[in-house]
Amino acid sequence: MNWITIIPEVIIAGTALVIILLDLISHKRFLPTTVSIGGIVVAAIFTLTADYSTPLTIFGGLLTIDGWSSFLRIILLAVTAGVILVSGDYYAKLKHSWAEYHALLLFALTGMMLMPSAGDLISAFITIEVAIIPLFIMAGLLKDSRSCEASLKMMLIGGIASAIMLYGMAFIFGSTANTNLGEISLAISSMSEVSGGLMLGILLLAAGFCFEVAAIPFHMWAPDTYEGSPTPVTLYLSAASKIAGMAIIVRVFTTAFTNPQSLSAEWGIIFAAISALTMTLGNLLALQQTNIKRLLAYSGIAHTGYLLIGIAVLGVSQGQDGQPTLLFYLAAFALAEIAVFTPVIVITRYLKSDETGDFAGLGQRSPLMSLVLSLGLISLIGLPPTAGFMAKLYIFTGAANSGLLWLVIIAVLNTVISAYYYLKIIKIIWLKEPVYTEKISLPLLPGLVTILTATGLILLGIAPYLLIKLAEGSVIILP
Amino acid sequence: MGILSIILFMPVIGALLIVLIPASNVRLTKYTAFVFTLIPLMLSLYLFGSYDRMSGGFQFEEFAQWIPAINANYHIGVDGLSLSLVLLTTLLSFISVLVSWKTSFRPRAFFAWLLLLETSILGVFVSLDLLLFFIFWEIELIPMYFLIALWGSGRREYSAIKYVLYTLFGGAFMLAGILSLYFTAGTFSVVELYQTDFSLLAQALPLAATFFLFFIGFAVKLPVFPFHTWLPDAHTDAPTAASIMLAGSLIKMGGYGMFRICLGLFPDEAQHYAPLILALAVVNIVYGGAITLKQTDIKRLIAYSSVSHMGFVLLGLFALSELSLLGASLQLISHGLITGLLFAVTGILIHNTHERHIKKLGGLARQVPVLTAIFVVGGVGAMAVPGTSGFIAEVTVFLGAFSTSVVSSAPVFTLISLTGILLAAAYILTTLLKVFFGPPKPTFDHVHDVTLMEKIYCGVLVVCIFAIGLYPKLIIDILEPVVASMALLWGG
Amino acid sequence: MAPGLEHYLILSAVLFSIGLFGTVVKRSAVLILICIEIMLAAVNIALVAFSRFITPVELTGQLFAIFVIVVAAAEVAIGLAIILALYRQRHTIDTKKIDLLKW
Amino acid sequence: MGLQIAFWLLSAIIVGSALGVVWQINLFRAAILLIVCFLATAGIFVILSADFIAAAQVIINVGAVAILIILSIMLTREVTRGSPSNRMGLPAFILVGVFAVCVIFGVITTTWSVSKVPPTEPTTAALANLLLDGSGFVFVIQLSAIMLISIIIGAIVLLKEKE
Amino acid sequence: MSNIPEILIWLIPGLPLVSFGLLLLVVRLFRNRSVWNGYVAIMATAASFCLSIWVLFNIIKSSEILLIPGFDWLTLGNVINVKIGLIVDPLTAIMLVVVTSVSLLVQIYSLGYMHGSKSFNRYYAFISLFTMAMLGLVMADNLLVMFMCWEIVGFCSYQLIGFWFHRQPAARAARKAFFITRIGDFGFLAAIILIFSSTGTLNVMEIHSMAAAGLVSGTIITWATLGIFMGAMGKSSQFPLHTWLPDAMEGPTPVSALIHAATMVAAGVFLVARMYPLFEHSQTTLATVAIIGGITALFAGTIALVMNDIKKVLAYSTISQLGYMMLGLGLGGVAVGIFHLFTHAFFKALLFMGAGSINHSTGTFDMRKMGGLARLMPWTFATFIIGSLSLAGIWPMAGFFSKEEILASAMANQPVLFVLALATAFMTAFYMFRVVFMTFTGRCKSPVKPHESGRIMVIPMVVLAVLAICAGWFNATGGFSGLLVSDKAHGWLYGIFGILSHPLAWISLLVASGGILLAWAMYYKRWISPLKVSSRFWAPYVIFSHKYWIDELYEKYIGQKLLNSGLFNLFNRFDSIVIDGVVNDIANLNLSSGKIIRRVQSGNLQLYALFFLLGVAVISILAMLAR
Repeated sequence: MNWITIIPEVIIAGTALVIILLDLISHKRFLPTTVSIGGIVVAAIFTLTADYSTPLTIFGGLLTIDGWSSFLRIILLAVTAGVILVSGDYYAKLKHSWAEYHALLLFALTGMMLMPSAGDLISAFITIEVAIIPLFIMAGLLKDSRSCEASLKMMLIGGIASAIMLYGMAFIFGSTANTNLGEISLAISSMSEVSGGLMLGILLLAAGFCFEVAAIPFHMWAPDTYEGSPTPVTLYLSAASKIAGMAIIVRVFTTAFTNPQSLSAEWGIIFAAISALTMTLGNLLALQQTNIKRLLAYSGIAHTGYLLIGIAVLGVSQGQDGQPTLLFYLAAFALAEIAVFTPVIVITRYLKSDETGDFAGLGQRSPLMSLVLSLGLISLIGLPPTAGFMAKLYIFTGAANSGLLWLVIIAVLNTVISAYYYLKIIKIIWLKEPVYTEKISLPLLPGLVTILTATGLILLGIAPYLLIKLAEGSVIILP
Repeated sequence: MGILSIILFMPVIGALLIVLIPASNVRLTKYTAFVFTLIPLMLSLYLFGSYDRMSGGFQFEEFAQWIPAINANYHIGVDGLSLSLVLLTTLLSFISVLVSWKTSFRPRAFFAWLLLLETSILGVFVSLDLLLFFIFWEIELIPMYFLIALWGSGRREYSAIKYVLYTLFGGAFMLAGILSLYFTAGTFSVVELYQTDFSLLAQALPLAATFFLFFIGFAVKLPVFPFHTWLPDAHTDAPTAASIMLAGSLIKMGGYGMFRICLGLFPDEAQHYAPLILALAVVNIVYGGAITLKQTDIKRLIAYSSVSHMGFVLLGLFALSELSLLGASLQLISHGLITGLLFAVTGILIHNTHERHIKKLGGLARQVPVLTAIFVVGGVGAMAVPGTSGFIAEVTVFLGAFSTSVVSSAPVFTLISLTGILLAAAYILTTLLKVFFGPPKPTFDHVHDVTLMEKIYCGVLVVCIFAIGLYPKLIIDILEPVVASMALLWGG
Repeated sequence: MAPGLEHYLILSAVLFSIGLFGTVVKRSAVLILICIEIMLAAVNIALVAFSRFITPVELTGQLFAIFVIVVAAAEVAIGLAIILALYRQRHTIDTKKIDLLKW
Repeated sequence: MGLQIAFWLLSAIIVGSALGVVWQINLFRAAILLIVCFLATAGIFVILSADFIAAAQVIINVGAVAILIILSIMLTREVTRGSPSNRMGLPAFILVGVFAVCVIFGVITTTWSVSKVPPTEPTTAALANLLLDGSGFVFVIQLSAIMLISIIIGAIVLLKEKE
Repeated sequence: MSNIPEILIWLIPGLPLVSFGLLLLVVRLFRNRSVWNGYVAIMATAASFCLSIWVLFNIIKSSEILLIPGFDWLTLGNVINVKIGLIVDPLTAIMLVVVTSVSLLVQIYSLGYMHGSKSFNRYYAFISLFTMAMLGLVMADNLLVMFMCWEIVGFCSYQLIGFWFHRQPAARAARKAFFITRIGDFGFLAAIILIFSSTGTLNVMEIHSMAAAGLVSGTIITWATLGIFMGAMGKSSQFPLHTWLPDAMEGPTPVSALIHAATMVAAGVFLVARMYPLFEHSQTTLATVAIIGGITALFAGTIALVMNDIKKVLAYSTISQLGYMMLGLGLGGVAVGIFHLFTHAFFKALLFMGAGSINHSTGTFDMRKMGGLARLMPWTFATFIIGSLSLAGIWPMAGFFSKEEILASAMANQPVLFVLALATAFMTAFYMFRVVFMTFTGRCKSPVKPHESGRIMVIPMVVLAVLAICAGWFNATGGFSGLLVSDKAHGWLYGIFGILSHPLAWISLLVASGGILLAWAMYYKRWISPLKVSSRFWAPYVIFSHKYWIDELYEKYIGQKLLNSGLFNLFNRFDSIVIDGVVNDIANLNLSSGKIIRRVQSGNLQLYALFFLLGVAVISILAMLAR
């Protein structure tokens, strides 16, 4: 029973092992891609066919598999599939570790897929580590000095973050005598007051999580790492690992710390403050960037800020609302990131430059990619008719409903700031005259990804209820 | 799918078709744009004719569930005001296509954006659901950004981004307002909100705050001092067609929004803060007019004159009497026609002479008599000379604003804003003098006069201006039920 | 008087703080890694102390500590691998000199 | 009483050696001090009647981790250059001080629900039961295995010479 | 009155409108220069004229007021209901005849005067439109419709002054005329608004009856009438809004004759007359009207003394006479003012035509370049003399009677204004005969050989000359005051001669002859050298010839310095520096703060760690606080 419920993760981990083993036999380029896509598809089929309408607690409470888990599994699988499909362009650079790259991607995926289901501090900790350690390695896979630096920065800051998080967990454990999230919740609600030790534990834990999602001031590794990593890994970091991080924050905080109301409101407000800080500084920092990856890193940080609004809402409303909203935003964000990164990967590889200035006249050199890139950027701004608009609308609606209107106003003003730098890219693409005029061809697989994501962005922008319905069925049901 | 939806989405379909046409086939592109703006125009004329003026209210409503989770629906419909604005928009879009007939720089993209712009503006006017309204409100940014930034002139990129950021800024406040309303009343439907008594509900925000959130959102668009500085830049640097759409139809979204939401939903707040807003209106009129006098670029001059003219809209709206509301609505439509004409003819002028600086132009009346005549008509409308729609609109605003019994300070503001007419005369007469009259300059000896097509589309606008000016019943009939029911909010 | 829970916790806090301080001030990447190890050791002290005083029978804390040790070792391993890979490129592990990526 | 002496002694050694690690310029000596620190920590674990953890600490941390560190220090030839501190000592000290004070304050002011029950001893068997009796921790062990595999792959990939 | 079909009355303004439509809107009907343009306009006006005459006789016969209800035009529920309807009362009937007759004659005259001009159709189109609007103005029963016609009249004036738009002075004069009359319209519009807001109607008759019933408060009436009078001041070129009229002489002379002498400038007088029932309720306004009128009369007269341009003299004379009319209205009532309007229309139109005729043959308006034209242009000379005598107020010319009425009412009411009016009468006689002597007597200084104008120009002048003589007798029959005041006591011969039994008639004749004699002495006999006079009285001479520096005050000081480069410039700078500046500053602040903050992202890992530590420290403080 236990193992069957996590069969998608088992399949993914198994696929990773198969890839390693196959690598001993054959070094064909498409072999790892095919196998991993195959594994992902199988895992997705298993996820989709299983019924998780009632939460299943397995491994003695270490994991809770429910709608929330399965929804995020699907998102993560989809993102990973996207990353794998667009990685083909990086074959030349990653040839020496092509199979390992895929294996690591899938190992990380295993961890990430389990993160949203963590039902215990120990499993939370371990799944995070399982997810993040392959990312350290992948960031350094190019093995040049920038890539290694990216990896080192992430690893060292990540180590500090792990220690801080663990310290927080230790305090939570000490205060509640439990590591199981449900039990912790019960223990806290039976307390007469929230002690200093517990509060310290909760907030240190939050700090550790904030590293994961690159929230200010725990974000500083992110731009450097994003810039130095291979671009598909950047995409993976900014989409998948952020999504998993958000998911685990929601899981842990809603399950364990929603009672009593005062506690819930307190961390809600603290997340709100971090959110305001994150989006404002993220956007301001992005304003001056000329390196596209770095710019997207800061934009990603700003989006962390918007996502944290959802967490703040969860806190303030005691976990009542906000989960479907957050799920929708995560999906929209993932789509937009893929839509933006896929062309960026192809183009930067072709141009051998990450500078936005070199994108001049791209609209004439590769209309389809430029169109999808622009669409993705528009979605990131949050303009209709894209998924980004609906996502922001939902999240702002939720925040306004919870009395966080001040945060909404900060957020929408931030949208205005962000429009400036996103539009700057759009402007360069469409308005500047190209230096060279030969066409940039779009390879098949990334082409497929761009078209799919673009369709998804528009579809969700016009008919968001397609996903919202699903998301509403995928909330964490509190005991 | 009702007629209204067809009007609304026809341009988008046209835009998609245009994208599919090969880039080399410019003719087909143009004719597609022509057809797909002509059909909405015809249909909206049909709607205008078949609108039931006796019963008033929202008609041709269409309803479909859209996002049930937050009770947002695809709900569209028009009343007299929005139908008039729809007609104005379809007309100006059609004219914009004709105006751009000679576009040679990437015509495919140009017409596609233009058509998209039409849909987004129409969407704002027909939406009866605040969320839908907001979406169309924001969508409009993208086409306009490209139209200004790609086909514009001067500091076009600066102007385009300024326009977008300004509008987003306003939209930010508006969104907050929409959300606050939604949490107060639990619906996005304008029709339901009209029937809601907010004072009985727990409010997400104080109503006055919500009112001002909306007000700022619309004020940026209208534009109201001190949020107006995007307008001269955007209008000046936009291509002619975009200028026409901007001045003729797009900034009307602000006035329409104020009418529909600021007044319709917050009558008490509107009344309470009316003196403040009327003061802003007076600033708009006088200050805007004074600045217009100082402009040396002919397009910029017309752009600033819009600031002044939109002040009359604000004056009429917030004087809160039936007559003043009628005046404001008339002014919205009349200004759309007049400024549309002025921008169209200025576009021809700049295109033919390659000169936009007033000081360098001069004595053109002899060389381009027809163009001069058309400009004179536009100018006369802007000056509110009787016979033109501008006169009807502004006089109605004055009569209504002065005689209002709702806002006690309105008469004083009305008297001050009368000077706006003087200022308008001053800048229009001076422009005519400097650009068209006086000794002809040999440099412009070979300037072409207007072509037949230009004559036709200018002629259409001229006819509309005079038709409303001479027989205002044409449009008052359809506006009457709207303003009458609105005026009931303050006791008729 | 036998040392109570607080004593161990304070010891842990002091050790953790020293480690944290070290991560910020030591320029050598290896030493930063060492300091992280010190922090993890401090965490373990806290965990084991809690286990001893709060759940003496269930041993949850100790179980946790085992995994912490495992992860700590793993981090060191991967950390050193990264440091070595970087060293091959740059011939230094001084963080002050590792600033190609900035702004 | 003996417990008390042992605690204070070990605490002094731990803090002292940790300070030494931070203080020490010489990398090699720092690594040695780390071993001391780990050993003393193992001592603390013994006092806390966590014999298995103490053993694991000695075997894994001292026996493997510290040696690995020393090896890599040698590989990177950083010994000669030492490990100077940067100029962020003062702000770091202040912030760490704030942090420490807060934590200690929190520790002191919290009333911990200390259990009077005598601890389980020896722990090895009990832990083994916990880990492997199917209550779920097997799963965590499996995860750790995945993590270790990825580390092995990663280390190989990172340190493999480019062809 | 029921014997007049309504449709025919509608045709009076309707026919010129049709002509306008044919000429301007159906552009291809005639070629630009074709005289057929003129024929169409003339025929339309002639028909209107006939109808007007017929209406006048009917009115005289039945002495009724005919109200034609018309149709809804601007309606909104029961809030506002503007109907386009017509009033035909004696006042209107007289104005109809004045307008159509002068317009007809001017149009005929123009056929000759404008011969060979380009844009014939534009000329006649706007004349037609003007005629229509002027007729509409006098017939309208509604303030708003009146205002519309009022403005259209102004617009036509603008178009016709600037008819030769390629000439800079003409173009500038056109702008000035339109703008300054608009200042007056500001008051008119304000008055309309005020009246509407206090009575709820714009119908003239209803307003009058409400005012008569005492339903409107005195203050409102005062303000409203002052506003209306402000409008009248603008159109009728009263001090201090008079500056546009002399400049308007840049237009074609027939236009000056029609618009700037006979009809449009008199519209202000008409307006006051039309609203007289309201004015009667405010002594303040009536006094204002009289005083402004008196001042204007004297003031413009003084300037006319020293002008050398024949049209400028006539222009200032017109201003002066308009002042006279206002004086008459303010002191004596409708009949007094309108009577002078009536006679003035003919002789002033005549004088302008004469000036045009002279210009047509000499090519100049400067009197110093003329002389001795009497023999060369006998018809022009004869008619001009008649016009001048009429204007000077010599018995039995028309001007004598109307002026007499004004002087009489001034003497009865306001001695000070009477003295003013008398002085004006003296000056009028003087400057008119200064013109006559300078132009028609002495040596011919013209470089080209002057000749008499063609028949087409002379005939209208002769007709007008007859009217300039006879128009005054109309009242002497008691007809005029009978029409307006309804008093028919004496026969018409008694009227013409009996007036001489009044001592006032002799006083005014004396004064006028004095003026003529002085002019004769100075400009014909040269007994007194004009140069010596001007150097003796240099101070007034300089002031008069600089027109009291009012143009400079307006244009240079108020227009240019105070407003344009002062206030408006300030606004403009404020807008671009402060308002737009703040916006750009906010944008730049964001950009530069981005620039500063990114410095933190220095690439140094330990700085990152330090910030991490900062975050942790802050959080731990928060934890302790939140505890």
